[in-house]
Amino acid sequence: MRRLLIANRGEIAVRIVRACFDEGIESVLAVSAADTDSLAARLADRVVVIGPASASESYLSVDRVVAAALHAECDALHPGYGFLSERPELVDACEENKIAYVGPPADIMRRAGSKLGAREVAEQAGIPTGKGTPGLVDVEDAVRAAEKLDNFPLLLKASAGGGGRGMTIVRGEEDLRAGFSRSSTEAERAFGDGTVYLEPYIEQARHVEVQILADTHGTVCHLGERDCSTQRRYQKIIEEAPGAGLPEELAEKIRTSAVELCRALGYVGAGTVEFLVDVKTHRFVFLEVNARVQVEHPITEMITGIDIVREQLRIAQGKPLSFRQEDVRLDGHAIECRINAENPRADFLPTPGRIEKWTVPQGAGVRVDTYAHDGAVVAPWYDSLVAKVIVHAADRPAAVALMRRVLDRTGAEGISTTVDVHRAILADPAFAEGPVTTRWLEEHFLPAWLTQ
Amino acid sequence: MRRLLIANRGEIAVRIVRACFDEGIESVLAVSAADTDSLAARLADRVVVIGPASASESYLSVDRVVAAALHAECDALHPGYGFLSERPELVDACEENKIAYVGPPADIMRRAGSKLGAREVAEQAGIPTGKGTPGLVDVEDAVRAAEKLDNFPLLLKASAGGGGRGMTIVRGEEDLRAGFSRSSTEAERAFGDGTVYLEPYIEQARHVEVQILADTHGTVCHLGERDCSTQRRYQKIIEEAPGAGLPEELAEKIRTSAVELCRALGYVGAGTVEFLVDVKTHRFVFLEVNARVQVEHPITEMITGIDIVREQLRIAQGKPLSFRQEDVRLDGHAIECRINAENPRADFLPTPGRIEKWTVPQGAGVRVDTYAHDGAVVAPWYDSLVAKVIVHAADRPAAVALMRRVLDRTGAEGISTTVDVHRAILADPAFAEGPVTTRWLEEHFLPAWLTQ
Amino acid sequence: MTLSPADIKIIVATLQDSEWDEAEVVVGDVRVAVARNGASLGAPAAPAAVPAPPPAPAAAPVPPPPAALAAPQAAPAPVSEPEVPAEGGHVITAPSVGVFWRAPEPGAPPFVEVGSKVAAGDTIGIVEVMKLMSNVTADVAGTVTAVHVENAGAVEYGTPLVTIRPEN
Amino acid sequence: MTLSPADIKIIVATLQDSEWDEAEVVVGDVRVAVARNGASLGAPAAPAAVPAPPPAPAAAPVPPPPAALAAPQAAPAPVSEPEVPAEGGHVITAPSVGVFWRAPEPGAPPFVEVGSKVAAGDTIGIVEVMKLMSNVTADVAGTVTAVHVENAGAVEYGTPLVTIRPEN
Repeated sequence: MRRLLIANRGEIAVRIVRACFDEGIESVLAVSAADTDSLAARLADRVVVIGPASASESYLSVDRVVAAALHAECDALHPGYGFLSERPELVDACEENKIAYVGPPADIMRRAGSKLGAREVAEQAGIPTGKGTPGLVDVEDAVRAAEKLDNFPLLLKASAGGGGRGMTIVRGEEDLRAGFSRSSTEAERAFGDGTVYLEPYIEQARHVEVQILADTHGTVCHLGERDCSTQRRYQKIIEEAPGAGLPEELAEKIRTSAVELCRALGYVGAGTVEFLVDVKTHRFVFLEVNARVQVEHPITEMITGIDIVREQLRIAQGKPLSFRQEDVRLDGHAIECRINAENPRADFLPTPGRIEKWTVPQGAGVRVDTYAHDGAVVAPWYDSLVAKVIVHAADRPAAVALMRRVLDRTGAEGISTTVDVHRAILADPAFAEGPVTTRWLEEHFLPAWLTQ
Repeated sequence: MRRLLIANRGEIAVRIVRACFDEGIESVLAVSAADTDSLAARLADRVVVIGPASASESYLSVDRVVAAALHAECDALHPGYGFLSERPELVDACEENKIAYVGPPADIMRRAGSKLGAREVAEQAGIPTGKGTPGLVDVEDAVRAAEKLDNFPLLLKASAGGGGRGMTIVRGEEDLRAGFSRSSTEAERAFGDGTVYLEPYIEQARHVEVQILADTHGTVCHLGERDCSTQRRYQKIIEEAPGAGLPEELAEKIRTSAVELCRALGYVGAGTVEFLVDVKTHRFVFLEVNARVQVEHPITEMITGIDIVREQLRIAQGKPLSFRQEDVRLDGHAIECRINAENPRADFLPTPGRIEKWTVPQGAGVRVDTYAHDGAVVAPWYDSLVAKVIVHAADRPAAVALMRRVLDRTGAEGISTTVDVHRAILADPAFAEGPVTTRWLEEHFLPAWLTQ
Repeated sequence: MTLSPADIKIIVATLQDSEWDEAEVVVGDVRVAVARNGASLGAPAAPAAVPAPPPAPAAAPVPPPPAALAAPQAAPAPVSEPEVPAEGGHVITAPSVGVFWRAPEPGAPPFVEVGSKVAAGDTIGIVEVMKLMSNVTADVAGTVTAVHVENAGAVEYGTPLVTIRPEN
Repeated sequence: MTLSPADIKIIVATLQDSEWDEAEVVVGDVRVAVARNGASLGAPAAPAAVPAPPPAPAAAPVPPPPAALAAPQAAPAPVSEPEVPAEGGHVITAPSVGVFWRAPEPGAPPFVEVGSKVAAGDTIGIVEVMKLMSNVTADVAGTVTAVHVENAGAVEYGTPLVTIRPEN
């Protein structure tokens, strides 16, 4: 691997440039016309302008991204997260053009990317799943299927995609009838696949996911789990590693399940296996596989000392993982706060604009992954993530305390951000005691905070 | 220690704010009117404006600095390097006002600060010194003293201060007669003390210095040595740690000498003991003690993993060092390049101005200590150091290779800097082979480079 | 007066509820201009600093040609170094990264040469992206004064292709 | 005149209640222009980007008063919060960090009070830095309209001490 095209933008592009630098690989950044002056563009060894600001004509165009890789004579391509990162068509196109795709092969991505397909593999591997239905034909099929399941509440989910789109909690037949076509339409629009299915809804759950790295030599390792229960509208806001308060035996069972599932899938690359854990019964169920690097990968890097993006580059070159499972130690506790350019008091409306001053303290155990700097522009065409503020300390209380001190000194002048919400969350006794469940932020924290 | 006044500016102020953050101490930054918008001012917990831009009415005023500490109710003061960092009057004033001074007590600073005084202590401790003369009364005294010494060339040096001011190489009596009053006057003007003396001049020498940390409980540890031979006009340009190519036995003897000297001085705090090593004979002689943190302390931090500024704060609180001598491992090789706002092709004239874009790559083993950012101003009133680019790798060749890759991607738009010179030095075969002597840069490298 | 204060009030409120950071409404002899969020009124100058619509530097209607991009010293040799178009004249730029074809097929005469007369809507070349051919058309009528990319040359979004001196 | 003062009042009130940072309303021969939050009127050049002499912001002749300094949320309580001087008038600022003494010695009457007439060169107070007393003198003749720091108050370099309405 001599030269790699980064088919992404924002903080993850900066992150991948860094990994390329570390591995001695030339980095070429594909940018839209909106990003020619971005931090990643400044740091990359070369920049190729692929299209106008609109993502559909730039970052979402398989043709243009691959054309850029050929144009700059790249022999590899890293898709980052979001955009084209889970599109098997991009993997196919790379393969046709002899470009090493940093991620799993197309067939595995197809299998892992379908929630129903992955669930089937999980069931065969003996991993607990949500006992969900198959894909539903129509609303009557859904009503019949619901009757066969234990009881309401149920969760209506899209088989394709992620990010909570197409997801609806249904508490009775009426909800189901009302929600079915909405979910299906939303999934169709978002992912080009309107298939939806039902599974039992766990009221008090934690979102626990396992980081996997698998090389082309058949080695599959996990790097421990993350807790991403602090969510709003199924979007992660704060992530932690490891899963504090999980009994070690349970945690280990979840980690092992993730490894087994990836073995069964024949998985290659970095991936994440997501689970829900019922906080009352301590039962866990498989949710889905994310066949890419995740936004929250740095907290796992902090507690393991393993550079996940560099490992991705190694795997894509056919090299073995640089460590063995028994070398992986989960050391201390790490927390990540996603700082978004949003106005929390206006329903988290995005607030694009120019960052006049960007300030984050420097300190031991403090890491900030961002594209922000004085004068950086938060463009209105893309997502609102500005920075990931990450801390690492000896244990969860110490990490919470450190994050509070960091957030107190963090700010972006010129745009509205979610820093205030993070400060309030970190100061909340329920959060500090932890762990919270996936509904806590929306049902308990935010209603109280917004009335202050 | 609850709240600390930082009586400095630029990159070292940023560095000390960070150490305060790490130790949970509130940082208060004393600034001149020129620095109210500096990066350190932004990062510090509080800022006190002490005077106008002129250093004599701000950073060089003992009264104003102490008044600022009292004003902000600080219980400690860190002087950084330069400015007031080796002025016993500041230590006295802190003592009178019950402010913990981060550095040695006044009497030790007085003893260590006089080169003649420190040489005497060294001689008593059996540490090789330059066999120099005592302070010289007048030029005839100097001529007589020169006759008693072995032979020319000799070095005429000021007893007070540092930075090469008042220093002259004399190759015969004529040189001595011509140089004496110039050296004495220069020393008088710079340090308020015109005392000069003579010592044998080593033609082919390396500048090797040992980092010392000593607590108030009598423990004196060294953190290995640094090589600072790449100098221009006695100003360090590039520093390395450890001293590559020094026979281990010699290196260990130098380290031990430094520890013994500091024990003999009753030294407390962070300090550096400087030596010259004759590259032909491998004999070393004591030069001077610097009773403060040095610009180049980060390379020692990189190879030892010990945070020198945090240790300084611990020592000033009366705490013991956080490590023992036997814990100190010198791991790999580190290099620091001082990036100055200067025009190397105009006799290194300072080039103050606004940095429009500041770019340094991120990477493993790469550390940048700086106050620079997009839009930062290099003020014309102070020294021209903009950034310290530091790398750490497994050995010297790897560190040189990494630094070359880093410098290739480092730049400041809007002002002229010395990055180009550093790139050329790192690419020079003589430097890559190393080690070079203290005259190499000026006598060999620069003349060749400037004609290109 | 073409507008009453009450009318102006409505206009200000309308603009406020919009997403524009800068706006100007002229009705007869009345001009209402407003700005916010760092935008500034009637600032026609200063290309670097002034975002006209909010995400301006990015949104600038004419994207900077790739030649203007920062390429650090360590960068691999640039793949394409498009000529900078001569000043004056109307520049047609590439709508996408890809390969520029000057002729409809190998061996055929090029769509345009220097000196060709073109009408608005005439094809001046093709940009191919992964076998997908897109015609690039002139958006003004005039005379071709320069062709900036050779046949089969690599282009990026915004790369100048041809310059046209518009008809009066 | 195309607009009455009453019309202008309505327009200004409308703009004030709006969220615009900068606005201009021109009706015939009347132009109403307003700005706030750092926006500046009719600034045709880009304000942010142009350093006039290189180290401009720092070198600005009048240093920003300490009240304007960024104080992060976690900062300790500010030691002194000098009043912001009323607009207009000539402000005498502290020449150094230190303690402000309004009278030559304890119990003595202050050098100046609001309403005092001063000549250029008159002492208006003392700033003490570590026992070192520096007289602060008026550099214009006029009438003291405000004293901003109380006796024995802590000041920083640039802290406003008194305001003088200069004589004509």
